[in-house]
Parts: sequence; structure tokens; C-alpha cells
Amino acid sequence: MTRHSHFLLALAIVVAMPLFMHSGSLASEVLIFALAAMGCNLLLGYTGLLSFGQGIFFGLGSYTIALLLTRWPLPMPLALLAAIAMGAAGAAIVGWIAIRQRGTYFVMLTLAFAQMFYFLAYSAPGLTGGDNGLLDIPRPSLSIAGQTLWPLASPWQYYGFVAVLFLLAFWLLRRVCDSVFGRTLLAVRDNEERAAAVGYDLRLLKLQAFVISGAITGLAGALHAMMTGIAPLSNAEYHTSEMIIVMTVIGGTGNLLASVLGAAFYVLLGDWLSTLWPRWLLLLGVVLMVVSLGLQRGLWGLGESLWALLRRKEALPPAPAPAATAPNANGGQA
Amino acid sequence: MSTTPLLSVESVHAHYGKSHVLQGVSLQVHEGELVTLLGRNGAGKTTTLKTIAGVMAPTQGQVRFGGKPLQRLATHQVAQRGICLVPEHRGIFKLLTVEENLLLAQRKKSPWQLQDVYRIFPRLKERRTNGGGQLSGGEQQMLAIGRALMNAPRLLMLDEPVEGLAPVIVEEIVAQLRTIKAAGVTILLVEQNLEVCTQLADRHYIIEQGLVAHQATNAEFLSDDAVKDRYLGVGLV
Amino acid sequence: MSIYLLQTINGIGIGMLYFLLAVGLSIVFGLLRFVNFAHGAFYLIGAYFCYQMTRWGWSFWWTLLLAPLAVGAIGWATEKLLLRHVYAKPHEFHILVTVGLALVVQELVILQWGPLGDSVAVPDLLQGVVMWGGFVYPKYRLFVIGFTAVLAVLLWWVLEGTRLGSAVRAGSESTEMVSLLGLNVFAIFSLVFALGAATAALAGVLAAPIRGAEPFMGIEALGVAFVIVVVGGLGSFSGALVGGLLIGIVQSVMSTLWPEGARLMIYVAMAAVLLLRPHGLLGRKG
Amino acid sequence: MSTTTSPVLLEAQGVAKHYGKFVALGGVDLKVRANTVHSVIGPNGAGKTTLFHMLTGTKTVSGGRILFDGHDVTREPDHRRVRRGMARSFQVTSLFLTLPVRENLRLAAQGVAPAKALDCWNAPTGARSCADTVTQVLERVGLARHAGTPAGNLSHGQQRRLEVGMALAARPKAIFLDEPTSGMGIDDLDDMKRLIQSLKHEHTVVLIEHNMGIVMDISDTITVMQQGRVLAEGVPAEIRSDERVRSAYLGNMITGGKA
Amino acid sequence: QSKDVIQFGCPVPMSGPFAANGKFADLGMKLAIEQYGKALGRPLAYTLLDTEGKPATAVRKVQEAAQQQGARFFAGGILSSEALAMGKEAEKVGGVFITTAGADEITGKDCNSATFRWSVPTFGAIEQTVRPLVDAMPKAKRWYTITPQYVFGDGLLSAAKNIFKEKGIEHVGNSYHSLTEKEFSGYLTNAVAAKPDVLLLLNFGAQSSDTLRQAISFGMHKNMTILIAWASGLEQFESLGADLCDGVYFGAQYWHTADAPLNLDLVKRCQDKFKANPNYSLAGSYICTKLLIDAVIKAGSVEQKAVIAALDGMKYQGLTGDEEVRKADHQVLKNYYLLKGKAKARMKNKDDYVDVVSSGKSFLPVDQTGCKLA
Ligand SMILES: Nc1ncnc2c1ncn2[C@@H]1O[C@H](COP(=O)(O)OP(=O)(O)OP(=O)(O)O)[C@@H](O)[C@H]1O
Ligand SMILES: Nc1ncnc2c1ncn2[C@@H]1O[C@H](COP(=O)(O)OP(=O)(O)OP(=O)(O)O)[C@@H](O)[C@H]1O
Ligand SMILES: [Mg+2]
Ligand SMILES: [Mg+2]
Repeated sequence: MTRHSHFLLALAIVVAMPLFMHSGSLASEVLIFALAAMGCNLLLGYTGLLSFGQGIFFGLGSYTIALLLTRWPLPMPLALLAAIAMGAAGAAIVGWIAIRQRGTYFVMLTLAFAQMFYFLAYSAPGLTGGDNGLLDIPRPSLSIAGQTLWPLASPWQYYGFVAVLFLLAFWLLRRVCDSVFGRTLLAVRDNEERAAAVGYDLRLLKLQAFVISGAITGLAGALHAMMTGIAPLSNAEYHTSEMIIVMTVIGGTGNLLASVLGAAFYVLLGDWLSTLWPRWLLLLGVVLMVVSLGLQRGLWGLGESLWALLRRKEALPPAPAPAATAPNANGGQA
Repeated sequence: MSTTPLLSVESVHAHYGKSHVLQGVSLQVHEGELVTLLGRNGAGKTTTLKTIAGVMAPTQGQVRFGGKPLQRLATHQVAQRGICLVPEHRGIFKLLTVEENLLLAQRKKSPWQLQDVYRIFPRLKERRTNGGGQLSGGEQQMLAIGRALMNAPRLLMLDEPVEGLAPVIVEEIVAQLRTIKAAGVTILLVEQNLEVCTQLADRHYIIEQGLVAHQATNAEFLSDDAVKDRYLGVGLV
Repeated sequence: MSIYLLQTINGIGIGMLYFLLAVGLSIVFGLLRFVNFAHGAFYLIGAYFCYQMTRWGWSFWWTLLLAPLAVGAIGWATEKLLLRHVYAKPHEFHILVTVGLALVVQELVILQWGPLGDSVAVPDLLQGVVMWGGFVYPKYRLFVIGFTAVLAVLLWWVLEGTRLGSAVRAGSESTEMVSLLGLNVFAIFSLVFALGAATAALAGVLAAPIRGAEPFMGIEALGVAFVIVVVGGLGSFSGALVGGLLIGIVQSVMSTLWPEGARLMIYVAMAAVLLLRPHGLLGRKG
Repeated sequence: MSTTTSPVLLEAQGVAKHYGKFVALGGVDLKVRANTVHSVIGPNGAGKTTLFHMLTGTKTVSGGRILFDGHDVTREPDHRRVRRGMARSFQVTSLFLTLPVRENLRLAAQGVAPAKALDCWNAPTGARSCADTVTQVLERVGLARHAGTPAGNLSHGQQRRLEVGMALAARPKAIFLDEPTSGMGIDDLDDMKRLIQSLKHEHTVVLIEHNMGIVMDISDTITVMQQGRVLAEGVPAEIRSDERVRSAYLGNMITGGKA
Repeated sequence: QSKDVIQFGCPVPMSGPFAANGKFADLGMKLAIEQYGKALGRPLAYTLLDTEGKPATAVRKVQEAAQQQGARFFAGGILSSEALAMGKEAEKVGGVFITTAGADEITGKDCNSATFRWSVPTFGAIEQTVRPLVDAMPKAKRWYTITPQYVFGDGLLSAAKNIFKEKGIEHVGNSYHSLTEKEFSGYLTNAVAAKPDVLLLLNFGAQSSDTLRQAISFGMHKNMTILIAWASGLEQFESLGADLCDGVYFGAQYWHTADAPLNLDLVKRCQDKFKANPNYSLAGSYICTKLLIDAVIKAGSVEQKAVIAALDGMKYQGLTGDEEVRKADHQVLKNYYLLKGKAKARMKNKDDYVDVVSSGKSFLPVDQTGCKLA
């Protein structure tokens, strides 16, 4: 599929969600985690780096926006930019050290950093609120010179705001992935030794990938903090990193839209299952096992195979998986 | 040669995904023979060996060893029957030392024990405590052959065994293969070095685009320049 | 005795338990080249089997033997039914399947024994404390040190001294080549995975009288085990021992020096080791 | 031939490499003149590949100096040396296995200007696609038909050719080929021989090869190594008649080629 | 679902380390909702919201429940962090929230008009445990504390320190630990070395159980008194087992033998329905839900403002005797208990783990709580 059709699909998802879903918060959360998963995918699918440090950047984003909107008030767009910058900066630091390692050692090193960040945040309550987290984060309307352009108070208003940012980020990331840089990353993923031998500075490439990934994850963290009004310690937990990775893998690596799919699937499934049975994690576990056993390339791969099947049977209008999952997962409880 | 062949490959087909690589390969190897499999790059030689060794499942046709079909046997079961493959990438265990590599393959009943291998390849004895990953290309090749011998094969399959070896070592290996053959081991050899092949082999199969295109005894082959030129592109100027 | 000496001794006690917890993870990693996020789950089941069996009135000593065997069998089955089918897939899928498995086990435990924790009594023989001067130390913890030490020697022999050990390491590089040599590499995989699960369960049984059995102990244990394995070197048996002891001592001594930072220091130690010795203290390259 | 007259492009002075106690290279001196084919031969384990690793910067030296094109490159990492005009092929095939052949070559061509690789805005189209170089190399190594095939799906011999192509795509001043013909079909050997020979008009070739048929035919200079040291150096005729080389390496030359 | 229904939400952790609390809280709310059935002639219903112990999830689920089901009344929030976050959110969505969580900020500096708290703050917990124990054991002059490092732990610790100062007690040491700690032998080694008369544990839940278990294995119960200031009551005793509880002092928000009419009623209902005595999580959730329903009835409306006004200053017969909702900070004034574990042989029934030593009410005056309700 071409790059335009991917963007159009993303657009379709964004437009479809309000039609099928009842909760603006849930829909916003889907897009926010889709952002985080795309950031993770850039590392995992394009660079071959399985980073357990995504929670750090997510946490940094949410702490930054929380502090900038409450303690040292800054206009919201600027605060968002600052959160992105913090995510990028955090990624630069973590990346700078972690990319010296490869394979499982890299995974472990990022895991160590994630834990370290958690304990740092935990033991600096002056800045992070410690275990209580930072509370009372406002959600100021988007305004210029006192003129309100876009109120964000209601969940669906906020969804619209998130959706625009999401589409922008999606478009930018797609460009990155199709760029010379993105294509070179694929080479690094395949064979680092050769990539170095043909002249690439692996550290620089990986670092840049890390920084981009950190920036987008920082954005996701900030948007999440604005959505919930809090920047809790649990955002910085190892669990957040794990969740982002799981979403990315479930969706399928090496394709941005797949990450959107993965995030939607994970968030909606979790939301739905948790209303069914208190022991819903058991079901989630089973789903994870089934996905990893049955699907070679994640849900995206499944979608592609189904699509190919459909196309062979008859020329049906495009009904790819993402739009189809959303209503199903939610419909059960409504 | 009217006895049942030790190995018989009967119109075997194999696929990599959708690409149909072997399109009905048939060949026989008798006990004690040394047979080569020749052909251009990508003809399907390696794939044939893999199908015999049970690494790949044939999509059609079957392989018999000692008269019994090998169908559906796992690789290690095939190996336990006495088929040993030295793959083209050698498959040295990098994390094991040279000696551990050898011992791992050891079988009590094998006529080739550690000391025998060290006698053939003194270089390995020198590097015995080195990690397999630290060996030079040629050393790895020696190790792979030595290891295969310790595995007590009835049928030894070598995929380009002298690739990357110094001429003296090639001579050495040719000599050793002769001894091995004399010891009664049946050998199926894939090799690009014609000189080596013609020095050792009893018979040759030439494989082209997944099919046996020609077969000949060594004598026939040696005298038939047209065949060499046609199938192997040996520009005998 | 100085408090630091006390803490060091205590650290060794913690470290031995940590070693047992981590060694299975390490060998399974060495074999399968993947991080087994379900390792903590086996530890968890071990502890709960111990709880259940002692509640049935069986002696702790039977438990110590039977629980690891039972969990080993579960590990063996898991490998056959589940993990075998993802070996060929990329690392991410290994993580996914084991994370899923860990969740399932944890929730099954909650279903069976409830979300509350339970205590397991220290066996009568080992109740009470040993006194040296002003220092008291539970007899049970001393027993754990001794028992684990014996076990360590045994494991070391199996893994480094036998052909099984080389086969395991070889299998971690290329399963195809190992089977070409006539070894049933998948049987070896199952066996080693079962061994890993059994050691984790053993750690669970030994930990139960100290920490009780509680449905979320697996997650916490997994985190610690990772740190140890990384510090010691992935896939390295002696690394797990050194790593376990190091982390145990760091943790124990830090609880006097800077209690708030005890946990943080574990991770700082890990990052430091990784930067100075990229493959862990005793890890092999590759 | 202009062998003795052309300027020295690459010079190694006492290059050494130790792995722990093991001395893989014990001080090797080497002068490679521009636009020549300079072969390095020697028994297995003599240290040829190790010498390549040192010269191209894949691994760091334990001692000695390396001068390339008038610069001391001893401490430079491999990716820097690529920019100075070095490119190599690997003895053990090392490719981007999931990427198509064409993309492999494009990446190799682009590696000369690696700063461009950080461009995360533009797609590799137009001038950025290095299309000319890639097409040329595809033709040269005979993989045009497989341009779209993932490198991992090529047969061993095809991969060997791509391996050489990767080095060519960088349009280097000096090209280091580590056993380029290993695993190649007999019919391809002559092609490869001709190819390497033709390279010296534009490049300088440093070649490791066990096939004496090629080495003796096309080399301007041959350096023979043994146990980490230089055993002999000279033109093919000298080397062939050197008794030490004969016993250490050549043997009775059953593979001695026609030369 | 018809528009008529009055929707409640029970946002509690059903998964994660506090799943046990969630499980019982669910039962508590269910009991209350079923007991009333209707209010203002409208049927009552509730949804269980799994917070997973994560504040962000908790907030999102509250938002969702408010948006989708029109839920306005929430009783739950076991963890301090989630309770604080949900309190803020409840105010925004026009709801009312009552919690039993430990964080003093809920009725302190982070208080808001829509949030109420039933549990006694750290000040009262210490006043009702440490003080009676100090009085009962005048010879015990050396105390050692083990404290989780966050606001809740610090609240308990500073309240304890005040009493130490006042009573001339030597505080021989304190070990802070993180919220994820499981291994306490290092801290206990410190404690043993300090030779205290009393070991005061200021952590709670599974962590206090672990600490106690390990302290007893170090033989500490033999030569010192152990007090867990903030125990969770029955569920904790069940998980510890009688042997470990014997002789140990516990502070508790609730104990099912309390002699109050409402409590007797609740115990009976639980016995009928679950064949078990109510524990703290169940009782807390029950009374919080009941308070909300009573307030709705009293207000005659489901409007946020009216219900809050009805709750403000409400005096009622609660589970611990007379209870009162303090208007100025929305703190419920109720008893806190000091319990002492008894030997297995002396237990009269399977839940009879402890004797009640004392109980009483202690609360900081409003001007010291830091709460300023608009
Ligand atoms: N893993 C694979 N996936 C897809 N196709 C493959 C794969 N391996 C080999 N092929 C294709 O199968 C054909 C036969 O390959 P094979 O390796 O058997 O050739 P070969 O005769 O051994 O060649 P060579 O002399 O180069 O080693 C080739 O055309 C190759 O492109
Ligand atoms: N990392 C290492 N550690 C220890 N020894 C090594 C290492 N790498 C290579 N060696 C040793 O250095 C020697 C030289 O190896 P090298 O690969 O340079 O040989 P070579 O001349 O290229 O041989 P071949 O012709 O067989 O490829 C070998 O004996 C090898 O075992
Ligand atoms: Mg081949
Ligand atoms: Mg070499």
C-alpha cells in the first residue's frame, strides 16, 4: 500500500472512533497509546532495538507538562513542546548509554534505566509528587491572544485536539520511516556489522532514532497527563514500558499503522475485559499467548492476509481490521 | 551394482515458500562410493543435501536410506541413522571450545576419536581450548570435518568442504577423504573445485535448475569436455 | 561485631536465595536466547505448592522435594506446548508469550488461593535463631545458605561438567547443527527448561517460610532475577552466583548506609556493571 | 607493469594484534601501491583476515601504524575509513538479509556520505537513490536479474557476488576483498577474475584468496603470511618458486591453476 | 438501562497487588446497594471499575463511567494515589466520592468539596495506638520505626515522633524503605542492632505482613514488643495466621466485634450472605456506599451540591459507634482500634485473632489539616 493510503486509513480510524465509541476519554487514550507505540515501533521495527525505556519518556512527558501547567505556568502549546523536548532529551541520555550494548544486553540496560528512573522519581517527591504524583493539571483551552480557538474541557473536545496532533505525528513519522534515514535504519536492524563496514556511524543513527522515539513518547505522556489531570508515578513504572512494547508487538512491527492497531486492540480489549470478570488479566494473558503463537506478524499481518483473502473473493470496499476492532471491543458493554 | 543403494533419492521436490527449488531430483549412492553433486550456483545442490538430512521436508518424492524411507523423521533421527551433513556455513559452535565442539559430536562406536582428528588436523590440536568463533575460516572447516567424523557417519555429506582452504590443506583434506573413504564411509560431496572432485569421485551427478541433468562415472566425465562446458561452464580454452 | 559485617552475612543469605531464583532464568536464557518473563511464575507456583502441601499436613521436607518436581513437570509441559512454537520467531514474541503465561499463572493462583497472601510455617527443626555475640540470625536462613550452596555445586557439575552442558550451549547457537549431529535438541530444550522451572520453584519453596506465599511475588522476583542475571552475565552459571551474592550484599549493606536508596542502588549497580563490563561480570561474549 | 612506479596508497607499519596471549599478528609491514592488485595469501589461520580487520578498521590494532592516502588512520573507526575511500567484502558473507539486492547496494553506495543517512525528511529517490552506481554494480556482478530478491533468498554463490558488489558500490580508492571467489561456481571464476583485474584501473585491490589460479594470474604483488608474520613478498613468479612458500602453503599445487 | 437508575461506581483495584481489597470492597458496595434497592423511588445500581491500582486508569474509568453511565457517586479508592486523583476527577464530573484510603491530603491540603474520607488519618492512628501502648508500658523507652518512604509513611512517623518527644521516649532509629520492597532482613538487622524495646511498623498491607513475618523469624517478638500501627484487620490476620499474630499489637480502622448497632446488623447480613465476618475493605466500602445513599435520600436529589450539603455535618450511628462527617474538611470522625493478637489456643472462633485493647477518636483540629474548602 502506498504512503497516502496509510495516512488515509489513519484518518479514517480517527474519524470512525467517535462514531462507534461512547467515551471520549477511551478514544483519546487509544490515540495517545498509539503515539507511544509508534515511537516504540520506530525502535523495534525499524532499528531492531527492543527498548524497555519507553516508560521513562512517557513519564518525563507527563511530569514536564504537569510542572509547566501548574507550577511555572506556560502557555499550553509551549508546555507541550517542552514535554516533547524533555522526552527527546531523556531519550538522548538513555540512548547515548544504552546503544553501546546490543541484543538482550540492550534490553536489560534499558530495563535498568526504567527502574532507575522509577526510583528517582519516587525519591524526588518535591518535583514529582512521589507516590501521590502531580495532581490538578489543568486543561486550558487552545487560545491565541485571549481568543479561545478550541476549548478542551469535554472529553470529545479533547479527543479532537489529540486526534489532530496524532495525525500530524503520524504523517511526520511516516515521512521519517520512508526517508533515507528510515531506510538506513532497516539496514542497521538487519546487520550492524555490515552497516558499520559500509560507512555508517551506528551510534549516531541509533541515537537519532532514539531521540525521535523519545520525543513522540514524551508527547504521548504529556497528552495523557492532560487527559487524566494527573502525572502519576505509575506512568514511569516498568509496567508502562512493558505495555507499550506489548501493544507494538501485538500490532506488528515495521509498520506504523500496525502500532495504531495494536494500541487500539490492547486498550479496548483491556477496557472491555475488565468489565467482564475481575480475573480478566487471565483472559488478557491467553490473548497474548494466542497472538504470539498464532500470528507471525501481529494483527497487521493477520489483517493483510484477510484483506488478501477478501480481495481474491470479491472486490469488497476496504474494511481493514482497525475500524472493525473498535466497535466490537466496546460494543459488548454498551 | 545391483544391490540396493545405501541412499536413494526418488524424484524429490522441495520449495522455499513459493519458489520451487527442487523439481524431482533422483540419485543413488551405493555403500562405499564417493559421489559428487555438481552444478552452478543456485542449482539446488545444498537444498538436495538438506532434504536428505531432514533439515527440509520434501514436498514430494522420498528419500530412502539403507532401503528404509526417511520420511517424517526429525533431523536428529536421520543423523542417528548415520547420515552426517557438514553444511556450507560449517555450523561451528562459537561458544564452545574446539575440543567441546568435537566432543559434542562424539559417539563411542565411532572409529574416529579425538586423537585421530587431532592427528589429521594438528592445527586443531594447537587451538583446542580456543572458542570456535575465534578460528580462522580454514580452521573452522577442519573442525567441521573432524566433528563430522567423530559422529560415526555411514554417509558423510560435505557441502563445499575445501572452500577457503589453503592449497596444502586442500591436498591434506583430499588425502584424508581418501582414507575416510577407504575406511568404508560412503560420501556424497558437493564441491566447486573440479580437480578435487575428479581426484576422488567414483561418479558424478550434475544438477541444473532443480533436476539431475546428467550423470557419469568419473572416467566418462573426465573425457567429456562438452558436458563440463555445458553444465558447469568450465571454459576449457 | 560491626553492623556492616552483620549486613554482609545477611546479604549472603539474601544472595543465595537470589542465586537460586536467577540461575534458572540464566540457563534458560543461555539456551533459548530469550528472556523468560514467566520465570517468576514458576517461583510463584513453587511457593504456593509449598503452602498447599504443608496445609495438607505434609512435612516441609517432602514439599522441598515434590514441589520442584511438580513445577519442573509443568515447565516441561509448557515448553512442549507453548514455547516450542515461538522459538523461530523474533525476541518480541518470546516476551509476549511469556508475559502472557505469567499473567495466566498469576491469575490462576488468585482463582485457586485468593488474592490475599498466606504464611508458611518454618519447619520445627529450623525454628529459632542462632546467636553470636549480639548477632541473631534465623536458623532457617542459615539452612537456606547451606542448602543452596550444595545445590549450586550440583548444578555446576551438571551444567559445566557434562556433555549436556555443551549441548545446551551449542543448542543456543544453532538448533539445526545440533540435530545434524544426532542430538535431540528439542528434548534437551524441554529438559533444561524444566530444570530452570524447578530451580525457580525451589527458590519459591525456600522463600515461602520467609516471605509467605502471595500472588504478586512472581513479578517482584522476576525483576530481581533480571538484575542478577545481567550483573552476573547472561547464560553464565557462576555469574548468577556472583551476581546474586553481589546484589544481596549491596541491598543488605545499603539498608544500613542509605535505606531509602537500597532499591535504587541495585539498579545503579547493574547499570554500572553493564557499562564497565558489557557482558556482565562473568558473561561470555556472543 | 607500472607496479613498482605507482605511488604507495596504503602502508602498514608493524601492525600487531593480540587476543589475550595469542598473537594473531606479530608486526606486519605492508605497502600497497595504487592501481595494483596486491594479494595476501598464506595458510589458514595465518592472520590474513585479521590483517584486513586492522586495515579497514573493523577491529582495533594492538600496535603499529596504518597510513592511507597520506593520512594516519590507525585510530579511526571503520565508518570513517569508508569515507576516506576504503571498502571491503567479508570472508563470511555479511549482508542485509531481509532487504532486496538493490537496496543492499544502494545502502553500500550511500555509506560514502553517511551524513545523508541522517536525513529523515526525504525519501531515497532521484539523486539520493544512487541509481547509476547500483545499476552498474548489479551488471558487473551479474545480479541484475535478482535486483528485487531479498538477499537472504539468494544461494550461497549469489550471496558471495553480492558481497563483492557491496564493496564496489562504495566506489572506493582501495577495495579489500576477502576470498571473493569462495563458494563461487566454476563458471563464475573466470568472470570474477576478469572483474577483479578490471578493478585496478579505477581502484586499488587488496585481495585474500586461496585460489592460486586467480592469485597467480592477476596479482601484481603477492604477500605471503604465516603465523602472523610476512613470510615472503614478490611478484607471482618469485612466490611460486619460493621453497618456503611452497612447503608452507602451496604444496604440490593440485589447485595451482593454469598459470 | 433506563434513565431512572441512580448509578454508583466502585473504583477499586481488582487486579494487581491490592486485588484482595478490591474484591471485598465490591462485596461491600453490593451489600449496601442491595439492602436499599431504591432511593427517591429510583432503582440503585453500581458498576465495578477496576483501577488496576493505577491512578491514571482510575481517573479514566471514572470519566468513562460518568460519561457513559451517568454515574455520579463513587465509593472506593484503596491506594492513596488513586484516591487523590479520583477525588479531583469526581469534583470535575459533578460527582461525590468517598474513600477509605490512607493519604491525609484527601482531607488535608488536597481536599475538595466533592471528596469525603471515612478512614481515620495518620494522626489519629498513631494517637490511638502508640499513646495507649506507651502508657501501658512505661518501661519501654526505646522505640525503633520502619517506615515506607512516602507521604503516608511520613505522616505516621511524624505523629509518632511527636508522642516520643512528649513522653520522653528515645527514638533509637528509623529505616525508610521503598514501596516495592519485599526483603526486610537488612532493615531488621539494623533494628536488632539498635536494641529497642518496641518495634513500630509504619508500613501496611503485604509489606507490613512481610516485615512482621521476617521480624518474627529473627526472634524479635521474644525480646521486644511489636506494633503495626496501620493494619488492615481481619484479612491481614488471616493471611498471617494466628501464630504470627500472637502477642503483636495492631492498629485498625475497623473490627467486626465493635459493639455498635449498625455493625451488629452488618455482621449479621454478612453471615447470612457470605457465611463470613466483614473485614475492613468490605465494611469500609459498605459504610461509604451507605453514607452516599443516605445523603441522596436526605437531600431528596441527586444533584452534586445537594448531596454534599446533606453529607456535611451528618451525624449518624456508624460501624464504630457514633460517627460524624466534619463539614470543614469532609473527614468522618470515628473510632480507631488498638488490637492485640492472641494465642491460637485462646481463640474462640476462627476469626477471633485479637482482643480489643482500646479504642477512641483523635483528630487534628481543622486549622491544622491544611484543608481549605471553598
Ligand atoms: N532460504 C531460502 N529462501 C528462498 N530461496 C532460497 C533459499 N535458499 C536458497 N534459495 C534458492 O534456492 C535455489 C537453490 O539454492 P541452493 O542453496 O540449493 O543452491 P546451490 O546449488 O547450493 O548453490 P551454491 O553453489 O551457490 O551454493 C537458489 O536459486 C536460491 O536462490
Ligand atoms: N577473537 C579472537 N580471539 C582469539 N583468537 C582469534 C580471534 N580471531 C582470530 N583468532 C585467531 O587468529 C588467527 C588468525 O585468524 P585469521 O582469521 O586472520 O586467519 P586467516 O589468515 O584469515 O585464515 P583463513 O585463510 O583460514 O581465513 C587464527 O588462528 C584465529 O584462530
Ligand atoms: Mg550451496
Ligand atoms: Mg580469513
